[in-house]
Amino acid sequence: MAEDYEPRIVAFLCKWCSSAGSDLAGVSRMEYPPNVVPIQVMCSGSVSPLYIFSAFNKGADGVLVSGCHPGDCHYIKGNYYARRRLNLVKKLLEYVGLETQRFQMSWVSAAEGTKFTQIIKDFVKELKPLGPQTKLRRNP
Amino acid sequence: MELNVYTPQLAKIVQTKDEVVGARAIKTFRTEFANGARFDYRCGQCAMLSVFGKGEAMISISSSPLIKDYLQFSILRTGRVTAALHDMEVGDLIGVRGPYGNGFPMDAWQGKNLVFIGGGIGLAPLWSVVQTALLRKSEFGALSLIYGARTSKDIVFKDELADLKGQMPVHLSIDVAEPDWKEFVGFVPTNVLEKKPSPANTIAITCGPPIMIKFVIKNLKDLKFEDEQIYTTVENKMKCGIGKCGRCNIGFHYVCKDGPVYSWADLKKLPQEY
Amino acid sequence: MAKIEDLKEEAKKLLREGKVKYIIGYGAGSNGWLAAPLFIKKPEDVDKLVWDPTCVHNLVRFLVDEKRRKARQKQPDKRPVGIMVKGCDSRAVVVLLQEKFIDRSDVYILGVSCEKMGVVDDAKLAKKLAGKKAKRVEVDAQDRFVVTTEDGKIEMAAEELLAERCLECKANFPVIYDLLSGEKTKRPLDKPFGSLEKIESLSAADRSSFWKEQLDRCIRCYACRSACPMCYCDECVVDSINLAVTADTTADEKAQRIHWIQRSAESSENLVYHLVRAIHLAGRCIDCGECERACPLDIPLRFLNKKLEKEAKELFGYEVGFDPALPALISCFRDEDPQDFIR
Amino acid sequence: MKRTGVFICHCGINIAGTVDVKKVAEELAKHPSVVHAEDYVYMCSDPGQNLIEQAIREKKLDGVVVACCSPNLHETTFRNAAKRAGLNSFRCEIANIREQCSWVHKDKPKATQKATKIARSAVEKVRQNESLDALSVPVTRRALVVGGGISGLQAALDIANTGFEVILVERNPSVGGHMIQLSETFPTLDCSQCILTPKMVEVSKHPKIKLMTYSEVQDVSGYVGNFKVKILKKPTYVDPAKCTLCDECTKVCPIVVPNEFDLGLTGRRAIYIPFPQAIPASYTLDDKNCPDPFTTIACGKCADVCNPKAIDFDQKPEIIEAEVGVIIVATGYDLYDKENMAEYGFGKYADVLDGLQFERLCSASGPTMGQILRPSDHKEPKEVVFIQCSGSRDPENHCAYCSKICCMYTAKHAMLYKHHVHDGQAYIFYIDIRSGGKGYEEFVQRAVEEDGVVYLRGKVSKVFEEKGKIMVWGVDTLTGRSIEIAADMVVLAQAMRPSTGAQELAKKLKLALDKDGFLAEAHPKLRPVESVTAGMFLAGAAQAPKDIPEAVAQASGAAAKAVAILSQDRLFHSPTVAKVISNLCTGCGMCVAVCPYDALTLKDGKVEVNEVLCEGCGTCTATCLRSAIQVKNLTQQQVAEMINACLGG
Amino acid sequence: MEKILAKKSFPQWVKKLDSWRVYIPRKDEEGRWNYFEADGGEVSLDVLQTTLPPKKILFPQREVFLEFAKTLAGNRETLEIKEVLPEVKPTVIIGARPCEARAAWMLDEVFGGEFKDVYYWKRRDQTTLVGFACTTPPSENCFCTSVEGSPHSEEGLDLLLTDLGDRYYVQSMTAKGEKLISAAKALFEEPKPEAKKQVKAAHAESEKKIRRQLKDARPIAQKLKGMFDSPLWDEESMSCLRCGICTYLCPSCHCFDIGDEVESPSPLKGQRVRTWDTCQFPDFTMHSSGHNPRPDKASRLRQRLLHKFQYFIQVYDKFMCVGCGRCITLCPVGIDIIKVLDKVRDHGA
Repeated sequence: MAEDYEPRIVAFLCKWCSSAGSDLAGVSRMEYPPNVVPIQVMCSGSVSPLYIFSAFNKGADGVLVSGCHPGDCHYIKGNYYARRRLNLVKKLLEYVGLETQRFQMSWVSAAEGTKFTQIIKDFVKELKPLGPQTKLRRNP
Repeated sequence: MELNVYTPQLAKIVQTKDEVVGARAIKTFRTEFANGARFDYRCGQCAMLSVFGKGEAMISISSSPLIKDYLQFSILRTGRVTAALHDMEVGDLIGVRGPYGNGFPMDAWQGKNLVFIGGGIGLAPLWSVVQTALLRKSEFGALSLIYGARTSKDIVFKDELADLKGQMPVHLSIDVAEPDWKEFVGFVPTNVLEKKPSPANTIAITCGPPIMIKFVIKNLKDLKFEDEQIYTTVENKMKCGIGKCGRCNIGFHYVCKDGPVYSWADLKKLPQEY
Repeated sequence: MAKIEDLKEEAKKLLREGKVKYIIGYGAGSNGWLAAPLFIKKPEDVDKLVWDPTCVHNLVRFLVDEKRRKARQKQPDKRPVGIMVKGCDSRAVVVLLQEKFIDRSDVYILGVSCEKMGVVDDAKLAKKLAGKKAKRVEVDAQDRFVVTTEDGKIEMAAEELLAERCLECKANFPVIYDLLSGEKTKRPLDKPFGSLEKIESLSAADRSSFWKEQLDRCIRCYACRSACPMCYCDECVVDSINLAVTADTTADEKAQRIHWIQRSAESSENLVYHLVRAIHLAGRCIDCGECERACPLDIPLRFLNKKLEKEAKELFGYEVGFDPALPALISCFRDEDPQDFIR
Repeated sequence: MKRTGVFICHCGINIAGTVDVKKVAEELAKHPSVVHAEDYVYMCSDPGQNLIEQAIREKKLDGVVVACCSPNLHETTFRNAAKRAGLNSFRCEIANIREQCSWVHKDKPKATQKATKIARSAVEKVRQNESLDALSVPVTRRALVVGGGISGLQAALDIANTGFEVILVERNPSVGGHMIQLSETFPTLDCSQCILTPKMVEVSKHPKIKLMTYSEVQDVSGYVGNFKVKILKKPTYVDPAKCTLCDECTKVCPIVVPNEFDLGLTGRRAIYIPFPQAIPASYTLDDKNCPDPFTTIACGKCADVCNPKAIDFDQKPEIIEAEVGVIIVATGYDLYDKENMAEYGFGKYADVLDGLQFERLCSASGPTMGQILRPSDHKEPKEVVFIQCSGSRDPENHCAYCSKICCMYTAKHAMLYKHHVHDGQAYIFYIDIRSGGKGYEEFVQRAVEEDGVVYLRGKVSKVFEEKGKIMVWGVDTLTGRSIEIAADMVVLAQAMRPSTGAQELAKKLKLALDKDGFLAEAHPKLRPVESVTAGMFLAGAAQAPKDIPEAVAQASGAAAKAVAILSQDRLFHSPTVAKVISNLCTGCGMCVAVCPYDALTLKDGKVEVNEVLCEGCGTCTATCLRSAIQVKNLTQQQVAEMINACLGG
Repeated sequence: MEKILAKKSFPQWVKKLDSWRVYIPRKDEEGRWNYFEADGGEVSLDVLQTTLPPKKILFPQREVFLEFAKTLAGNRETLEIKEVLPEVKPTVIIGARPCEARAAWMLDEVFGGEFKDVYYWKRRDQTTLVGFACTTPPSENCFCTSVEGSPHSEEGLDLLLTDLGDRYYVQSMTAKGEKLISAAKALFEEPKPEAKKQVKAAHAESEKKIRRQLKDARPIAQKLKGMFDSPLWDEESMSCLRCGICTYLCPSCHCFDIGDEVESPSPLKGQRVRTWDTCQFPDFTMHSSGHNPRPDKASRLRQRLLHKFQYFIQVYDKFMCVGCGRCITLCPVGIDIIKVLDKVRDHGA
């Protein structure tokens, strides 16, 4: 794969934990690759499978959904529904041959700026060797 | 080069006017072709307007073909394309192709009295005929307009209607009484019975919601209008505008191509699929 | 297969007494060997009912039509509809009840048990006959299939003709019914998801090319969702236009209709369409196989739905179609739901 | 929306140092809905805000995007600016290009590109934002405080003293909590009961406080300002109005059970008063133990001897319904279960005690009247080993967290022991000493220097009984020496756990728990006394281990928060709530099942939203198969466009 | 022009047509027939009915009409519209069934006339149809002879091949057809008189092999005019699933949708495309107000049948049905157009 290939990643971050965690990474001036564009949602439980399919369809090379740790959800249990729903999405995407690295989920609390940074670094690193995502992408 | 019937001409919006605001907003647009394309049409014909990225919508032309400077469309905000049109402003570009459809047989009506009966946005297609008839006033007998809308706020061409009153009898109505309303209160078909246009040497031309048309026709029949004296327009979902895509047909007629103007004598022979 | 004489008797009685509006059952088809849906309004037509392994259709789909019809009528006839259901179809009824799409009093369920049999797979039959056309398919006393073609009769073992889903059926008898014809016998089942192994064992790249090849054929005729009793939405999220429009629908709502995918039958759009359909059927598909059967291009759609059925079972211990009181798969969770995939 | 304005903040060089703000403005200007794009050095400054207001007025903007720092910081600032210029505040959105972009990247072109995408995504969102007004609801001016320990008492008093009514619910027969069991408190060595009982009395006599002891919260519904609670009042079978506290009943009661107040070091009768200063001062007939579960016969002897006829066997549990505007949860803690500390012989050897038991031994009102004696043989222990972090700070086997107060109370215990037994020796095994707090470090020093307490840094490896002694083996990690102590008594500083039943209560109140089971606060730093549910507040050790002053401080904080709500005429609630697109809804009820706030109900086959209950989390949106339920101003249509914007260009 | 082509020379002939894009039916591994672009591999005409008719070659399911893009030149925004006409390479469809070619002959009417559809004609003008007479009916539901067609009809065809055992009898109807013969002149022989007799006999025989029949199609067309409001449509459509199989797979159905596909909203870039559409989908005729002139399955089934058996005849004096039987074979619920029309014919009798 070309050295200068930069994967495009969409990250759905829940407002209360993961987006706050990502803010903390900023406040702490941690550094991570600029491949991820965040979309703040209220809760990981609100991330519809359609968002994930659509992101891949519109050209994402990777999609991240990040929410609060179990038990930590600002909305009590939204992340539990997300965990179940997105597990199915992941299994389905893998089943139709999408590389397993392309769709990821994480728990990042408001205090875990370091973890957020590490997740993004790892994500980009794992996506690079795969090259552009073409399977769900329209007119690649 | 062969003409591609599906390729619209670019036109610039040169004037916009809010006719009705709110949930059933209506806006009037005037457009000029960006590249000076010719566009000859007849009263009652339609044009396919494009908002690129949103799609196309068939809209009747409300200006008179005798006025060559611009095309005028009055558009009800009802779906994806019309909503996008409403968001447009002077200077924005749209696509126009057409004209489509048969139009009103104005020449065949020479020497006759014309009574226009419209409801709501249905005044738009009539407006082209009204304007043309005024410009060719000597060719026709008496002209009159019966027009109504749900509320006084839903009346289109308010200023123009005020001017029109100097040139022909204009009977307005609204469905439900309002404090400052001086004219008729009730549905348009009722107003038709009330104003009793005479069928003698008269053509009645009606446009509006299907349910209104249905009762206008019934009432005109009661006033002894013959089927051949009644003209109306039919609206159906359209995509191609040229009788190919297969959806706007009533029986073997494609409304886009063979319509939208029908005499009641012709229309009643076709399946009532509109 | 069950004998349905008692069922016919009941059907006649129901119609005679006006207890049901009409009965949805199976009748002889006019095209080849397959039975066809039959709508019976008069008791004297009850004898047209048939029950054999060619009764493949999931008639529960027509309850969706019935609901739509009722919604259009000003004063709908509120009597129930009689309906013939197999084991799989009955689970579709359970899901419709679970999702409150129908009320138990909307249906009078005439259950028929497949017992040791099931239904014929048309693709398997076509392969067996290699170009010849079957006129009839019957079952003999030894539970073997007898296929009549122009050139005579051919006998086949049941497994050779039975649909894969029948061989993987969890309960080949109705789980909900008002009248049951036949015995609640279960076929022994070693590998409930055995047919998936073929695809699961492929590498990711091979799975991708497998599905691309399959789904590239899709012409978006939507027979799959049309045949599916669970695809009862008035407006499918992948449609770019509004279908469920009422006088109250605003221009904005129509203008804001989301274009999740394009109408064009392209590789990516076809894949996304089928992914959306699969995920929306997760925990709802009862494996009646109608989508796959209806598909004119023979896309093995069942493998998509079955996969998620398997995951629901293995990850969450969820089995669909047995209990109308159960919450939907995605509207419940367990504290111990797996999260090994989460960082 | 067509007329969006985009304002890009340099934040000095915080943003402009890594993001080419001019370029972002330039790119955004190309967006079909953007009619105005500019950058400025500090958007949040007055001149910056003026720029925004001016542009809204002059260019008739119908949407504003400010690309700047995190929305957590200046969203309100800019929304107010928009509002001042006549724009609905929900038509203003923040694009976070500082914390989530300029501060985390170095490559300027790439950061600029990313900032452009983030801003574009915000434009797509704001383009479809509805103008919304905050929802408003009336307030029931009454508070519910759950838990009658020091935190609950303090919160109840603070609220009642501002003039609002309070219902204080305590599940035990008396208020007082664990604090009333303590002998002295660190670092001042005040007598715990002496400082607490005045508060208990004040609560019981306060005209604005309705005290409900021996009661439990059964059910809570409603929302901030308008909760409906059901409280179960358990029967005490004794009428406190008639009871003269003559104590005749306990003398005749044949049933003896372990005394909870003394943590089982003594027994009590089935009819009892928990401790002499109990509030309310009345007896309770414990119906778990009377009638005797084995004989199932109530002997009735107590009633026979009761002269004032205060005993009424016909009392029934009562459900009392109440309406309150706010709820403070102060359910406190319990100590880590004995069963879990078998490795230290806890529960196996009578002379291995936990901290609270030791408090009772030290207490003047305790079973030994303040004499420290071994429970096994009532002899004075000469060597006592205190073990800190018993069950705490051990993520593999027990609790991962630090129980915070043990360092201090262990020092206190050792000190008290030395004060009682002058010739005794106290050893403390510790991992490290955490003595942050006013006078705390000095207190520990005093224990070492004045009282000769021996601190041993290391973990205890084994505790076993040998010849009437409790053998404690351990290693002093400072010297590397193995240590063997033949102790007479071992006191474990057991980890603090959320009190039993707190989890159940949290479920009823729809409160979130953290991973250890303590109640979760809304924000660990900025909203430490608020729960995740609006109108519910946390106080005391229910939220995390803490000592008395901290618990009292948090209780007062929670009370202040509660009063802030109670003193409103009407409450405002975010209007970004769910809405149903009715013609798409099939009434399957999947969203109803997932709603964490019971804000959705099915009516005539369609879902309806109770906007005041809805918190706008959107879990319903992702659950609905038909996209028939959407959260206002974060609809799926908006997210779809945002996804597009994030991937384009 | 009439010629003889030895069967063994057939592959060579196909190879010689290298200046054309050649489509020919082929069977895939699963036994499904379809038209594929010839890739130099084995070719034969031993073909049963393909699932999709060759309509997709003349009238693809998706066709780009134009491309639009907004560009910003300085501060001036301009909208560029670029017409996209199909790439024009001469094309041959070999092995088209005579009925499928008849369908093209019907589509010619639809896409011709006052408003000529340049996209269709760009392809059509460049396409040569080589038919293969159905000496064995490709489907058990064939009924071409009932709708004024036959297993050897010539309408729409440029060449017709008839199987005479080891040879094909080749009839050329047009100059386009002759051009294909000239491309490999050496492979073709002049037919002997008995061959002419043989082919006549084969054609006559082939008509007898058609198994299904719709009697009195023209009178049915007349009768349909009075049956618009008949309850029959409701009864017959009860089992309809409202899928698009019958129409998408029909060689003569041609309804379409035009829509914009946006690639990038900002700056705007996208395409206007035509896609197949069908009268069987509920949204096909639905107004944006929600009003639908054909609100139910009954009215949609009626539209399909009336379009084919009444309206088209009224306008073009042709059936819009070629009798290939695909809609019967592939309907998942066994709706049988012949049975339905039988009922129309017998209605009130």
